[in-house]
Amino acid sequence: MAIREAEPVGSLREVKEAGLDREDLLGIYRNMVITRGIEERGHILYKQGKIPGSFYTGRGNEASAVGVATAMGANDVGTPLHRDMGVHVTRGVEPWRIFAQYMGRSDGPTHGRDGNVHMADSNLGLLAMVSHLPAMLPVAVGCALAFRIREENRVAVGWYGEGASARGDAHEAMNFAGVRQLPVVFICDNNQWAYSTPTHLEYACEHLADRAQAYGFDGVVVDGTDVLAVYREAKRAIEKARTGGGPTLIESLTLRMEGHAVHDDAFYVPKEMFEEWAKSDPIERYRSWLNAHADMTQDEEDEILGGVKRLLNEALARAEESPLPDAGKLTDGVFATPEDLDTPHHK
Amino acid sequence: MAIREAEPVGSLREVKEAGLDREDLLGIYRNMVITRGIEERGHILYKQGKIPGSFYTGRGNEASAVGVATAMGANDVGTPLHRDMGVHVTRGVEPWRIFAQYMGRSDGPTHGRDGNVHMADSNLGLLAMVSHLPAMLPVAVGCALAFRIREENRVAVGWYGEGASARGDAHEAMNFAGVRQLPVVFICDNNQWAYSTPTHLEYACEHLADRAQAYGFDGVVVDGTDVLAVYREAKRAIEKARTGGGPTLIESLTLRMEGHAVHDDAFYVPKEMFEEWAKSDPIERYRSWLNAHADMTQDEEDEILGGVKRLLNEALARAEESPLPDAGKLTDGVFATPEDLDTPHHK
Amino acid sequence: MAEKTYLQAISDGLREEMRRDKRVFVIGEDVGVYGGAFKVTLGFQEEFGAWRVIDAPLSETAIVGGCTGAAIMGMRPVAEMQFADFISCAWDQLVTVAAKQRWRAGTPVPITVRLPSGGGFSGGPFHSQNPESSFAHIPGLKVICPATPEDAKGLLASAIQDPNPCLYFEHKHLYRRIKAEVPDERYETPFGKARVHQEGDDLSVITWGAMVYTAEEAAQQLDGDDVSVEILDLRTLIPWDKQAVLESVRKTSKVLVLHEDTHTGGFGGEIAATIAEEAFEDLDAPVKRITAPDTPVPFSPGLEKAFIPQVEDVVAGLRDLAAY
Amino acid sequence: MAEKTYLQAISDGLREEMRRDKRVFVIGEDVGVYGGAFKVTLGFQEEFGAWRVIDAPLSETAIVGGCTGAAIMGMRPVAEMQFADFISCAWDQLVTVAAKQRWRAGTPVPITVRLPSGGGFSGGPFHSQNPESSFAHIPGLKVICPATPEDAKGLLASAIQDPNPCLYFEHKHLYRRIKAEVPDERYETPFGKARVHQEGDDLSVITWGAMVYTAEEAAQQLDGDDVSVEILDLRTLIPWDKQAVLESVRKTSKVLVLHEDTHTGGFGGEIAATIAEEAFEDLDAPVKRITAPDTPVPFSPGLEKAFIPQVEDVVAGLRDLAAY
Ligand SMILES: Cc1ncc(C[n+]2csc(CCOP(=O)(O)OP(=O)(O)O)c2C)c(N)n1
Ligand SMILES: Cc1ncc(C[n+]2csc(CCOP(=O)(O)OP(=O)(O)O)c2C)c(N)n1
Ligand SMILES: [Mg+2]
Ligand SMILES: [Mg+2]
Repeated sequence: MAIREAEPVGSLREVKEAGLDREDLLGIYRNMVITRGIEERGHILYKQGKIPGSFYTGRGNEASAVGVATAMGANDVGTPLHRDMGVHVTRGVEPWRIFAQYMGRSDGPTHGRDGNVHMADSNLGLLAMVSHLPAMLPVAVGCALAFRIREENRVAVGWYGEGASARGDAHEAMNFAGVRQLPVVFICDNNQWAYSTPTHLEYACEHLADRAQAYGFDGVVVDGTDVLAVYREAKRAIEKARTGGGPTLIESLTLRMEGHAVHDDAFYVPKEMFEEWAKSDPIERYRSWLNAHADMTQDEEDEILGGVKRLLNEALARAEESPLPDAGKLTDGVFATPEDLDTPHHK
Repeated sequence: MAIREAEPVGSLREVKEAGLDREDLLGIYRNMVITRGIEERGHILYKQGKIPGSFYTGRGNEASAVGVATAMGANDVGTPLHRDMGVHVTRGVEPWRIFAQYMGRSDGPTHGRDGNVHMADSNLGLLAMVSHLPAMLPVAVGCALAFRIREENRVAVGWYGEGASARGDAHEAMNFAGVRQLPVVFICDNNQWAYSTPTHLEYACEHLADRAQAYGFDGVVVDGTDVLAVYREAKRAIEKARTGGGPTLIESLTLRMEGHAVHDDAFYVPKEMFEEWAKSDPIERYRSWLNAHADMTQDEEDEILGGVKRLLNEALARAEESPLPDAGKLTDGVFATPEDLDTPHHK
Repeated sequence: MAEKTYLQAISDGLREEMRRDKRVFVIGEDVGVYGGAFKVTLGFQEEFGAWRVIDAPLSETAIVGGCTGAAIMGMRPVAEMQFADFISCAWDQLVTVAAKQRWRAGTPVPITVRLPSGGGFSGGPFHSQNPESSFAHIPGLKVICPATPEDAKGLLASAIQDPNPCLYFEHKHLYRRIKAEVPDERYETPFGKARVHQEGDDLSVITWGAMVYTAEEAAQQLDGDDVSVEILDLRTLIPWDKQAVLESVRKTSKVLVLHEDTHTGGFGGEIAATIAEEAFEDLDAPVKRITAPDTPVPFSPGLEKAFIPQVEDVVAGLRDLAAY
Repeated sequence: MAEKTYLQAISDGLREEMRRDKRVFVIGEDVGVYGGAFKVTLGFQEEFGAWRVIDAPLSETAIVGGCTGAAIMGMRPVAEMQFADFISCAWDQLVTVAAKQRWRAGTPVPITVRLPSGGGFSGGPFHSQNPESSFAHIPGLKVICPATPEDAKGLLASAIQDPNPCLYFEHKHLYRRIKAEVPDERYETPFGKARVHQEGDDLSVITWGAMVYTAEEAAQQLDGDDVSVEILDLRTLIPWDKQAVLESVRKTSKVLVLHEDTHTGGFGGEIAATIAEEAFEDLDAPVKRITAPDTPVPFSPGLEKAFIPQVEDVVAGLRDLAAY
């Protein structure tokens, strides 16, 4: 039971060993660009008054989210949070549906009933987050429990922030997962702030990954701006869980590069901290790596960026055409009917 | 931040260093004998049908409870649980009031409103437990917070069982206490069973004291049948907390020597386990120590045992005279009035 | 048909569901080797194994949250709270996650939480509560309160097969005290259909759980008074059978709502308010409520008796109503 | 007297209590440097220091449980929930420990929990709830729901000095929208005394919080109808001013109970049931309830509008009543 600090990823060879070919590598880049693009466009929509309520982004967390999601198998499931847009993108949620979600339209995954990243497509193996942090961790553990009972080779991935690590749900989930050695991987997105609260007011150990010891499984700290290192660690942990090796806690270190939400200018974050972390912007960092190690050409890059631009333009247009939800149906579906169980899981 | 396994106490000198003179040592013995006596008599009362509801004892935990309580200062406070009768006894709750509590009479600390060890005399610095485990830990931390805010040299002691360690309240309490380095000591009464559930189904680390690391403070494992070792460790931890050194987690190892409650014959506990632990019965063990190291004479011992017998006989008689509560007053005091604040704390 | 206690009916019903549906598993504190605090799952672990009868750590949030996840993955979890009182430790998982997930995200959460509830044996403030009203206020949760062995079995089967989070309150005071015929075959008792425990013409008592028997005894004591009392056992609070209640009120024009939970904000208020709104013109007397007073549940037997509505309280209430 | 927003009145009132009573401290997530999610405690940490304005970890249970312990040790803690919705994570501490401690063990727990609640700004299911009814059912908790800046200040002072656990629901939709004169000096607004927001003779509206203004607008729209509407603002739900409600009903004989929380099991049921029981003979029409429907709070503006009772809903309800 050792807490490990993961090495950065150096070479293409290393990455190949971890199971990624060149096409995968470019796909990861594309997913990161889409992720940031969705949130940047969302921000504009918000300023245009087209997004009701509040608005959150995960800038700085693209590598972490996409890296983990890339490591997940098709039948694995996960409970991503408000900084993990990259998970939805990587699992294949179409961007226009996300814009529709932002704007409260009927084609968003929650059909205008919930907003922001409070959504998921359960057909893609994702469970919609609730605001209450980290209430989805026990739920992720429950998914793993189902896999264990049925002896399926599937893994559940549960996300939480370093701030949310203070809540009892994190403890109960990890303790139970450890006792039963369930196939679950915990991803702690440690972006160093919980709203305005710095880490030393949230926890008093050095690394949150240290806590894995308290629950009888492995912990590892990874640089969350290094998408390939995140991928490698997530892959290891997921395959370990899949083969009966029990849970892993991965602490992914980043900085939240914007305010908590759109209304927050993050005045409390030291400027130098932003400057320092801006140097390891996950997308820039990965782009350089692709140039240096995977010979990504300018043409390839342009094609990706251009393609993403088109995708998002079309997505926006399509989302704006999505109708507002019908208020007459407000009270439908408070309770499920047997037909609702017609999902891949309930067969 | 090291997890320590505490040495047993060997000599009188060692104990003197820890602040106990010979009179104290005999007093500890007396308190342990009273504690067991109360619970044994309670059991008889129960069989006689004089105690309504259920009935719990802390047999095997007398050293742990009395040891910690002896280490507490007069102004310190604590939240003992259902195995910690020795804490009430040591802090000076009169046995007749405990019998009255058992029997639901109006002179019990809760005046018949609650039963069992769900009671406390707040004038003696104790807070009445609730059933929900370990909900009193955040409360104990809150007491410590008050002491810290007012810069008082007081310490709060919070008890919990190894089973209850699995609940979120334990985590939130310890995390907050660690972050703020509050003057609180956590006592984990690890009696190896949570009702019928063995430790390996409750947690997956070696010692629960290991978890102190996760919260940024010290942990220590002590043999809970060695009253002097418990005392010494509690004293160290309490004085450390008092002088600004922050929390400590003490895991006190014992075996629950009876069923969970009176209705439970503990069939699930291996017989050998009981036999093994019976050899280190806390009272027997301490009596031998007193004989060997403190020259306790037969006369002294007889006096103590005889005195306790008389005390408990009188207590029983007095408790049985205590009237049943007046049902007409059932609804009084759901809400406090300003006069209720006329306590040492609210001056 | 065989005569069974309420407890045995629950136990047999649960075993039957586990035998016929592999998705059903049981999780809770001490449900395995020990068979649960009330022995409902005695012998289950031997029959179904340690992964379908799971001894959980003392972690109500992990239990309920875990059931939610497993249910979304297609299982039919049945969680046991050791006492209903401890469900307060999983409140957030129920109201925040389980209750809202279908409506928000389209994901049904078919879990059943078994809740040994109610007083009458000096369990004190933390082993005697009837927290059904708290949950009945949360959209998305179903609330089930069987009073008879037959219903206990049939409603449990319905709860387990229902695609929603179901809170199944089993009244501890009925466990061994109430014995009745229970059909041998499997059946599901539908939610939202009240049961006429006793027909009558002059007064209606609307109640559930252990209070059904208190009402029955009270009605018997009124035999000499020449008033006939109808007793409606709601069986489920969410959904509750408004139609049956309104019909009974239309017939009798006088109604007593009776529950063991405390008064203010108790579910009796919802029922009384609904009657007052929708059967206003049928009423010949104010809708009366008899409930526990607004205190925690007391330990000492005399106090507990003063807390839980007693037969004589109901007799007095019915006489008041009859005389109105 | 100065004109202040509801938010400013809360902030000023809290600062004043902290200045005059050293036992008062504030604890919550981001209440320090950031001044709280809604800036109620902006500048407080500079004035009172980091040990009286405590940035807590994301731990509602530790916050509320911690306040309980500190209160028993003689402090007067004021906890801030970032949104009222998150109090579900401290449910057990409130109902199990804080609510019952005085009655069981004689230990008062003088804590105040500030709860920014209510919808109207597309906060969605988890940032818009009105959970006051859930707590109003638990004996031992006081429930406070100010509607005006003046009451916001005075009721906060009372809550902080009250020897009981007080849940202080501050409605977010009133924060900056409602502005009114607030006395400069310190004062305590008593609990359990309703405020006549507007006198009237024909219909009574019983309500609280943001719905007071919805009722007011609705009453204005009835001006041409020649019916005069009395609006009673309960101000506190526990204790609630039954006397004032019954008096108003006696005067008007027709009553509408209005709240923003969901219908079934909402506190409106308690009020309506009480009226139906205790003012039965004074009623000329059924007691009507207008509430949110039984769903979570929706995000999309059109849905939210359909969820929160609107002026036109109240107008229609009042017209129905008037015509009865
Ligand atoms: C139980 C709970 N309490 C309070 C909040 C309000 N809140 C939303 S995000 C947040 C900070 C979360 O910090 P962290 O877990 O580090 O995640 P991050 O936002 O930094 O990704 C808070 C306090 C919440 N969502 N849930
Ligand atoms: C939150 C909660 N859930 C369930 C229970 C029921 N219960 C009472 S004692 C107990 C076992 C406690 O084990 P442990 O913490 O080890 O304490 P011990 O009784 O062994 O001293 C359980 C499950 C409870 N009291 N509180
Ligand atoms: Mg963070
Ligand atoms: Mg134990």
